[in-house]
Amino acid sequence: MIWGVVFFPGSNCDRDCVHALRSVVGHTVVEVWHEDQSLDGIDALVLPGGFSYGDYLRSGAIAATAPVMRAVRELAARGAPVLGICNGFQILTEAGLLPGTLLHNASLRFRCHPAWVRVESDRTPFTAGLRPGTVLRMPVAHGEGAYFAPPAEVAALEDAGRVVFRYCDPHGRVTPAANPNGSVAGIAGVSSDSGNVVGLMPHPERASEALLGSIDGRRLFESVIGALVGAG
Amino acid sequence: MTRAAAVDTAALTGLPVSDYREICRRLGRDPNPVEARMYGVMWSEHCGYKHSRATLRRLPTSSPRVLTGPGENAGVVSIGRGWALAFKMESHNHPSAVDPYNGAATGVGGIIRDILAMGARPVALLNSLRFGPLDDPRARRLCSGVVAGIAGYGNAVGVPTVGGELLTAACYRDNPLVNVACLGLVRVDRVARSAAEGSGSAVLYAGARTGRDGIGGAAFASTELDEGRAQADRASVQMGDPFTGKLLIEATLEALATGAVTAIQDMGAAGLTCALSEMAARGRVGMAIDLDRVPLREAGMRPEEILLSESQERMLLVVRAEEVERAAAAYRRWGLAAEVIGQVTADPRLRVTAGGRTIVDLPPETLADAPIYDPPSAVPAGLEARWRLDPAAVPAPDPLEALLLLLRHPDVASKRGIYEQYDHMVGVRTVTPPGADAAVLRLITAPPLGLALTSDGNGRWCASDPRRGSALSVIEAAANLACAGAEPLAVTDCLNFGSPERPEVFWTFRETIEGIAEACEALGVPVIGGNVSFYNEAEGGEGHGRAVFPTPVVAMVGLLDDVTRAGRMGFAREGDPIVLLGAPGGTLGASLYQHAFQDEVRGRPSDPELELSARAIACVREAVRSGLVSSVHDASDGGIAVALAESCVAGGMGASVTLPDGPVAEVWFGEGPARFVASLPPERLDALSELACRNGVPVHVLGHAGGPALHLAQAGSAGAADPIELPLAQLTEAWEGLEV
Amino acid sequence: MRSFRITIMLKPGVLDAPGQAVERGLGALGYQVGQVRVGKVIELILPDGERATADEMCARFLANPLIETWAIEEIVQGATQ
Amino acid sequence: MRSFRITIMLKPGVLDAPGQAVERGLGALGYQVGQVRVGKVIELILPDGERATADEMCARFLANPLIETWAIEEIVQGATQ
Ligand SMILES: Nc1ncnc2c1ncn2[C@@H]1O[C@H](COP(=O)(O)OP(=O)(O)O)[C@@H](O)[C@H]1O
Ligand SMILES: [Mg+2]
Repeated sequence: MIWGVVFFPGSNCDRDCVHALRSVVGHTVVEVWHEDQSLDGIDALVLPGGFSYGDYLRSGAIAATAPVMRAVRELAARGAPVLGICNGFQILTEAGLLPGTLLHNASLRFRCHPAWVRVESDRTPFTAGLRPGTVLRMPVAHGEGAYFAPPAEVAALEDAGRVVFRYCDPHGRVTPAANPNGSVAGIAGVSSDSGNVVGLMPHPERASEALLGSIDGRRLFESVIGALVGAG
Repeated sequence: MTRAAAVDTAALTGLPVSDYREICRRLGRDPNPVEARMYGVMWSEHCGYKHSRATLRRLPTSSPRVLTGPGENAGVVSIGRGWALAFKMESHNHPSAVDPYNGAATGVGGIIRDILAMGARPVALLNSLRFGPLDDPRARRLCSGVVAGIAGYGNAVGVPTVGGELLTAACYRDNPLVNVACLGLVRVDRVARSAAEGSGSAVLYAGARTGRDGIGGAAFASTELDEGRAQADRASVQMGDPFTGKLLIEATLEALATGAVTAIQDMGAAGLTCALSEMAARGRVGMAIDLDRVPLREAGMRPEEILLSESQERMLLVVRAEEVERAAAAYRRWGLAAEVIGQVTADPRLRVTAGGRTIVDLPPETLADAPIYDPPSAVPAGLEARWRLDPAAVPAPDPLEALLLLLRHPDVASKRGIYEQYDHMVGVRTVTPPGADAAVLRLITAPPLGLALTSDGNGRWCASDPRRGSALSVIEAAANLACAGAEPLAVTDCLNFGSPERPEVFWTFRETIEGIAEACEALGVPVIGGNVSFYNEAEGGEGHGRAVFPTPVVAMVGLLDDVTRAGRMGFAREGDPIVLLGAPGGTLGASLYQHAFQDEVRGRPSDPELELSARAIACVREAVRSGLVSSVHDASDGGIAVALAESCVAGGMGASVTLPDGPVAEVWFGEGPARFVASLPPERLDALSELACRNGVPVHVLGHAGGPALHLAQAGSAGAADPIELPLAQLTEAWEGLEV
Repeated sequence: MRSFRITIMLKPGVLDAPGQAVERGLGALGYQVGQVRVGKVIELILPDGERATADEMCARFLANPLIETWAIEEIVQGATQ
Repeated sequence: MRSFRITIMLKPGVLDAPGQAVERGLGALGYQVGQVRVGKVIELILPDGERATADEMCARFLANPLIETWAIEEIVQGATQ
């Protein structure tokens, strides 16, 4: 299968995602430029982390206006797997492809450390191969990662099974101490209504090799193969 | 020129009269006002190294691996398999004192561009910080601003900050030290140079536009700045833009990959003036520059403002004329400015025109090579008296209290509150994150090789005995690398001192260089670059006069042959025997213990014992590489008791230990060179003892790891301390207590 | 007890990276705009009601006098957004 | 060609972490303040001079309608800070 990784000016996990997908998972990867108009031939797409356009104004707001985003919308509408990691998650919410938004961490500090999330839904291509309740260890590294949506919207997301990941402790317990940023209901990742667009704050590409402390992140990428084959 | 005009021009330089005479001698005339300002900045201590250059020649700078030593934008060392690293450290002390956030942020941006100028991709940052005691509001404000600035720039630019230091003392209260180092990776055949070459080649300006940043300095009287606009209305500090910094990295690496670029340098201190004159002087060529072509941010900038602006995120390139569009296209693709502003000329003169008028015409080396001074040096009065220390006179609490107090001390306590604000993982190279003795990075393109990084400096030791203190700091850096299993490749240093015009300060500088040189020679490590920061003085300084402690900081990088075997510092398995490698005794002179409880530095640090230390370091490296030990950690601030506690906390288990016989405070908390606390499976004890014996390194079995608490007792009967027991939770609470 | 709105802007000549980014983003959406500057606004209630106190807070803490200027206006009841 | 100042504030009910931090910071310096809110201000020149255009830009880009409100005022020549 062929992955696309979008390079925005100011992305800084773009090369890390390419490395994880190409050299670790062993898939074909196309580097997509933010000005590209077409995503033809791409099966699944990653919007990587970083500080696109400096994250001035609001994180992800300016990237959401980039030329490539029209093609991203089309790809998403076709049902292809689209994953926004960290800044990529912020871009997807700003582009209206995912609900809610990401506020300043409650501590008002950038925080970079290992974190644990619990898989809450297997109705996305990135979690199709994982059982709900599975605990994954993946680092977080962000200053604006507190997921927020109005209470009614959060309730609707919960009901629809669109909360995909929730911060938890290593044993899978969702506690305030395990929440690194003050995210509402401990939400670490959500999906679109159709499930194929997913955003999350933790970094699976930094958790794809034992040498870096965890291989749990790789399971998100590998899950997509099964999902695509299954969808035939 | 009339006599009165000449006097005015001299004042414009802000330099001593003797320097001004030298300028006139070299030029054969008086400089015009624009030239005078250029000399003023290039011959400042910061750019010209007038007081330090002669002394710095003492440092060893070569090894078979060194591809580029000091003199370029950064040193470059071969690491094998076709790859090299570029490494450099720099200070941003004064800007950070004025504006902690922007001062520290631009320090990070600046050192990244030095590495970029070698053609290397920046892959890691270190930060070495000194503040006043953190219970002082000013020190705390400076500290949190500096850390936020480093995070703000480093995180956004996508270069991980993988390690550093934070130490506190009253002398740094008003004059903090902010030293940042950057490491980059480059293919051996792609190392870039700064010497301009090729008459007719294009001089290409690239990156951010030029504004009026950082030019409120000495050479500019406010009345002259601009008609009508008051000084107060203008920024007096530089601001960084990490977003543009990130684009500059990508665009520059693309431009260099075209092969069209023959020379490159960043525009740092003294901006365009520095880049033009150094690139031309190094290449023994001239340049003809048209200032009207420089991309500007604001209208109406005067020529001298353009020449001296320190706007950030700019590079200067020399490109073969017929290929200049290819290099420029790389920058434009990333949305950056790229303009040809002139040509290289065979005639070795720097000629600058503005509005069609020649405003500068001089030999570039007269700007680039500031005069070299030979400052007087004098042993500080009362030195030997201060070396005397009666350990019994140190008003310390009992060992248990003392240990907890030292664990809480900002110099020892976990720096988690700092390094979790830094993205230390971006780039997917970080195998050992901050928190251990040395950070470890893997080389993605050359597995299983890895690099270990550390920065170390100890102003306390150097305030007492700069020669021993600086040698001990080098030893400590190498010891930290050994704990990771790395062999030292190179050192870059940052030398922070008071005014070199005071003979006692200059003496400490010379002694420091001697100490670094001796230690580097003993270890066989070259110094491939560095930075000198003088005039670190303010009210409240407690060193000589009002100066900060003489504070050399060394950053050291080492090579791991197999990164999967990187050492770890936490005890790893219940029941593993714990051994001490190295001499058991320590000294209290100028130790953290002495200074924490006595407030002024007294006593003398121990002899670095360079031969023995080098052997101990080699022995530990070998033990880690061959997988003999399950954990190893060097004893530094706070001595062996603190090192044991740290290995407990890092490993999440207690230990039962009996320290050797001897005076309590010295044995528990004394400091000395190259001493290590290691743990290992019992069946490997013999092999380790044999390895140590072969290297002539003492080994003592102290006890074993495991259990819920640290039990510390001491051998010997008379005068030995009572055994203590500290639950792991209490140790952790003390050590993790630092809030920044 | 009076409410104030403090507007903090970068001094002229200081690099306004956020302003440049906003201009670029608006351009990408097809809006032609000029001279975009981005600043901060802080609204607060001061029990002592003294404008001079607000000014002092700006100089000491809220603004960075090296690079920023500020303006203080009183928020008159009912006239707010 | 008219200049506008756009003030963007968080909606009530959205956690204003920067506002709280400012309140704490001022408190630490000994200032008693209440109800601190931190927002953004954007000044720009609109060639078409239409307030409606500015409003549209806010809804589409400058503000996030989910969490923010905005107010637009014209900057009258001479009346600026
Ligand atoms: N300012 C800082 N930034 C990042 N990491 C830091 C900083 N200060 C200390 N650290 C990290 O904390 C750990 C302990 O530091 P230190 O006590 O100086 O180590 P050592 O005594 O082994 O030299 C190291 O991993 C170091 O990199
Ligand atoms: Mg150490």
